[in-house]
Amino acid sequence: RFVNTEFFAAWIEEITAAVRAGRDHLTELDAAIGDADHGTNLDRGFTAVGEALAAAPPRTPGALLVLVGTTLIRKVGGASGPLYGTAFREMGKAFGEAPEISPAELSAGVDAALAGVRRLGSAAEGDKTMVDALAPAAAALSRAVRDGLKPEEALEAAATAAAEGARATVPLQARKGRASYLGPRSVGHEDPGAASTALVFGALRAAASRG
Amino acid sequence: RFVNTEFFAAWIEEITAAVRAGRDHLTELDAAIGDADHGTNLDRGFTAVGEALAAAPPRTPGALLVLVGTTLIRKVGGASGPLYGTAFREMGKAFGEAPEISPAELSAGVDAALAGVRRLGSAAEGDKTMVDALAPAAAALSRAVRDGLKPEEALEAAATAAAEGARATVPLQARKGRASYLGPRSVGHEDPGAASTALVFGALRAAASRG
Amino acid sequence: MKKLINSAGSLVSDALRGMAAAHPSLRVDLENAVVFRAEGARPGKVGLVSGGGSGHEPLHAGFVGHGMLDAACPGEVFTSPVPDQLVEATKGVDGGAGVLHIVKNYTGDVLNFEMAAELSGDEGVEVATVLVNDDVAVRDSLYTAGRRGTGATLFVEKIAGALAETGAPLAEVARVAREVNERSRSFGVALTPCTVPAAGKPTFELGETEIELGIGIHGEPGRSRAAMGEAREIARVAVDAIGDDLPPSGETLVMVNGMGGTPLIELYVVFAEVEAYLREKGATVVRSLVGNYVTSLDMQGFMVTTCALTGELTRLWDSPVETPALRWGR
Amino acid sequence: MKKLINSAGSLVSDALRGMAAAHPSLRVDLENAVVFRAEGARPGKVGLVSGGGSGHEPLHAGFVGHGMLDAACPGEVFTSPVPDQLVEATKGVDGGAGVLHIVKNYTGDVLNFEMAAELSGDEGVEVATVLVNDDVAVRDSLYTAGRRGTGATLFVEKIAGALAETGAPLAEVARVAREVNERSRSFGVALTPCTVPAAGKPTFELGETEIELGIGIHGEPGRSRAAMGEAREIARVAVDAIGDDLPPSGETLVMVNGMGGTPLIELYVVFAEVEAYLREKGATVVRSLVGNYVTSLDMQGFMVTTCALTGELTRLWDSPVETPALRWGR
Ligand SMILES: Nc1ncnc2c1ncn2[C@@H]1O[C@H](COP(=O)(O)OP(=O)(O)O)[C@@H](O)[C@H]1O
Ligand SMILES: Nc1ncnc2c1ncn2[C@@H]1O[C@H](COP(=O)(O)OP(=O)(O)O)[C@@H](O)[C@H]1O
Ligand SMILES: [Mg+2]
Ligand SMILES: [Mg+2]
Ligand SMILES: [Mg+2]
Ligand SMILES: [Mg+2]
Repeated sequence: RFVNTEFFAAWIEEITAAVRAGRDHLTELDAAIGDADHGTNLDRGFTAVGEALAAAPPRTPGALLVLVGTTLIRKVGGASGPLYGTAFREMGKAFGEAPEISPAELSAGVDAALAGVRRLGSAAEGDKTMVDALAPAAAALSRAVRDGLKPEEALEAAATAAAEGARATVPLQARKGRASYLGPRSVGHEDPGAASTALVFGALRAAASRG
Repeated sequence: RFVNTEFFAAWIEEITAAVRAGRDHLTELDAAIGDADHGTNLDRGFTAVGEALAAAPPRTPGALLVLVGTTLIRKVGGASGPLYGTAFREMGKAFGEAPEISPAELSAGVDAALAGVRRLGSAAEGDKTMVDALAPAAAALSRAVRDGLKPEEALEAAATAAAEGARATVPLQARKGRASYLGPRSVGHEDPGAASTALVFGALRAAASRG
Repeated sequence: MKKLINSAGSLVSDALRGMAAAHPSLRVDLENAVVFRAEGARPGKVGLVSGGGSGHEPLHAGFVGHGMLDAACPGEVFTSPVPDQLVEATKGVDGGAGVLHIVKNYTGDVLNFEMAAELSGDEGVEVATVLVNDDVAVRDSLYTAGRRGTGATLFVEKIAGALAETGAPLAEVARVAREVNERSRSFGVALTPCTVPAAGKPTFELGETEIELGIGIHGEPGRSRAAMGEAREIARVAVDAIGDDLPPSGETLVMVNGMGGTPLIELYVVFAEVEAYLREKGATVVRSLVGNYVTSLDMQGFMVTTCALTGELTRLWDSPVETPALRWGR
Repeated sequence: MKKLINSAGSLVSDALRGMAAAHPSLRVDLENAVVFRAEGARPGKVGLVSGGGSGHEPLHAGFVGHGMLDAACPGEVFTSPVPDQLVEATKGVDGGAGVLHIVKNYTGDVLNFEMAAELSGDEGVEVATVLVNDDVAVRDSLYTAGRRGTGATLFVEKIAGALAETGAPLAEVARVAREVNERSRSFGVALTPCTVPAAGKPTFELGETEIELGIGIHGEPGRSRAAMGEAREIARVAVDAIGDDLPPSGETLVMVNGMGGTPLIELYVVFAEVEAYLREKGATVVRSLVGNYVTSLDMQGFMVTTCALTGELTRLWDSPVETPALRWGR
């Protein structure tokens, strides 16, 4: 099954709602090992994204995600603004002008997002960043598509992998971002960016189960 | 019975001990309606008084009290420094060069102290200041002497009057000193300077019962 | 209580050591606890001496220098200095033209300065005194110790200091100092109490949604308690309290002063509201200060101080000043 | 949480309105959230742009003016500014001689400035970047995002700003900026956490007798927790941490910087101890700053920043500067 612009708009709506609902939790996670703004940052960003999409609704999935990414870069600031912004932009660019996106293309788009985040932040898996949720999600999605799973199952697998990846950051010592300043004291806390990435993939599953 | 320099030195010792023991309480009273320093101020002052008396022990009651007063003025600051300093100085000056002081002279000395405080601070009774303890103590002492009471009884009467005067400041609204800034909110608290004056007269009774 | 101190008893002298080390422009007499200008008294220039309890930094020692004070006498925390200290300062700054004592109107300050003035007179120094009493929160002056001296102290010190620098005689310097005080008003608001180190605990308690209105600068509670609101509302309460006493008009100098524990970003928010509201009421803010100038230890809150300027006062305000905490024009 | 704000969302723009009203020497672009010098770009002069999250006031906007920055970009509280904002500032200050970006080393700041530099380059502005990373509390730079930029930012802004004022070329200004950073070290201590307005509660919890050692300027906990001690002991911990990395020697510039909620009198106590200990270790404090310059909202605590001076750096430090928060020589 192919998905269209509407699907991606629904995804963004789901993310926006999840971020709004999870804002205080994300900020608390960030207070423990960062600077207490991650929830506020993303909430501000996706509010702006909603306005941007409403002002000039894009025609293609690619254009939509590029606009989402650009808006995040323009409005969020901090580490997560450029990183999430780049992720959405790279995914959008991978989709090109295509009006509909196949599961394989979606998977390739998530891979592009991961590559963009990796390039910009130069974090490896295990550094206790959003990469620890994004990388397993990308891998799970790609595996599911290769194995011919149904789209819903594939997205379920990606969401589960992202959530597990986020949870798995708890025992890690941070090596990137602000949490790295804490050294061993960063151990025992979930990475806020990984937690928000889990919300992003949970929202993808939710968007799929909408239609 | 006449009292000598030793008696007044004992009085100062008793005051010093009472102020030390009551310091935090006095400061708390001052925190409620002033600036939280009355106990610290007097403690600092009487510590300096002890040093000054030890360095050059005065020969007469008058010289001793003038030195006490001068030291308080030099070391305390705030409102209570000049006021208590003047009180002791005026009392000392009233005693002149006399080596021994009669009950009537003692009473006149306390009257001089009261007059000095009144002149300097221009507070009337009922303004919720140290005058509300000092004035009734002076009056009680003078009455007791006139009525021919024994010195111990006279000092007991003065101490009781000072303590009652201090307690009676609780319902008053302050019209002098910092507490006056609070207006009606000064009602319901004991005046710290009246409370310390009660300690001073309690110490006088204690000094008398020593010998 | 956590404080960056060695002990409550040594706080003032330790801080004076720090000032001495930090500011070569000052000469700190540690024994007498007096902060002088390094260059000493200038013959023919009126000397300006101010002082008061510590805990209000940078007031007063931070304002010693060209164009402002000649000497400052810090007392113990929230306790006025003692006469000896003030006499030492007064004698030290006398250049033969007399000395102006700038005294905030508190019983303790008044009494100690009075004694010092008398003693200095005995030693042949001519002393004039200006009493600062700008705080409109204290209304009923017949039945109180009168209005407190707060933020306007800085204005008086700056403007009288500028005039003294020109070689003006003592009477003139005292006149302008009094004029500044008469044209100035203050009103303060606390979000939290402060903690006097020797006392070891907060001077009062305030709930999570309560504020104190009409506070002074000694951690004392204010005239009343109110519910916390937006900066805009609280700023208006302060400006209204000032305006009830002296309606704002004309060219105005405004200070939004932090009480010590409030971040500068919040003081700018308050200033934005104060300036807009004064404009709405017909006054024009032509000069301003935003920052921590007359503080109350770690208290959170602010004080608004206004001064209705004249041409002369504006000129003197603009004159060069070079002190640790206020500096422009050279 | 009690804050003098209208709302957490409007805090930064409300404060910018306040800055605009308070400082005629600044031009505040409220739409883009950029603070410029009122007089605009000077042809032939290298432009200096700095920026970062808000909550560190007076850094950076308080340092815009003659002899220091040409523009500052405040982000949301503790959140780096966005590329658009930085591009606007960069274009606005370019006088044809290129622009220096002064960036504190945080992932967010680095990424956003990088993007802005690229975009500005596309629009024909030559940009050089200096990364400030003076905080010795972060040790292991291979396995972290590297050292944080803290107090030295002020030194870099002041000294590079002074050189830019002389008309020096971009490469020279960048060189001196890097040199200042290389010669500077910082170490911070917190007595209390701070409260980010949008978060509404303190960033961490500390007991009545605990302090955090090795903190940054974003309310993050430090490297370790320790027992509260005397100012002398704590000051020595900070100086030792700096000295372990760069042994103090020679003529030294020292800042004892308050984190926003600590009274100035305590900072002077700390400075006295820092100065004495550095002297004991063989360094001479020849220039100093004591006050709240690089803050962390309402946090109580301090940071020591040292810079091993050279003749050139001292001369540039002494050059005139005229900004809202740092001013001398004119
Ligand atoms: N170098 C990096 N690579 C990937 N992700 C990163 C990197 N640095 C930080 N992050 C992510 O960004 C999150 C923090 O985002 P946010 O709090 O919004 O920004 P900031 O750290 O600037 O306050 C971290 O939890 C982490 O997941
Ligand atoms: N004008 C006055 N006349 C008499 N006593 C006064 C006057 N003003 C203040 N006092 C006394 O001084 C006390 C406060 O002393 P203290 O706290 O040491 O000084 P300060 O008020 O300067 O902090 C008050 O409780 C009051 O009893
Ligand atoms: Mg963060
Ligand atoms: Mg008191
Ligand atoms: Mg006092
Ligand atoms: Mg941040």
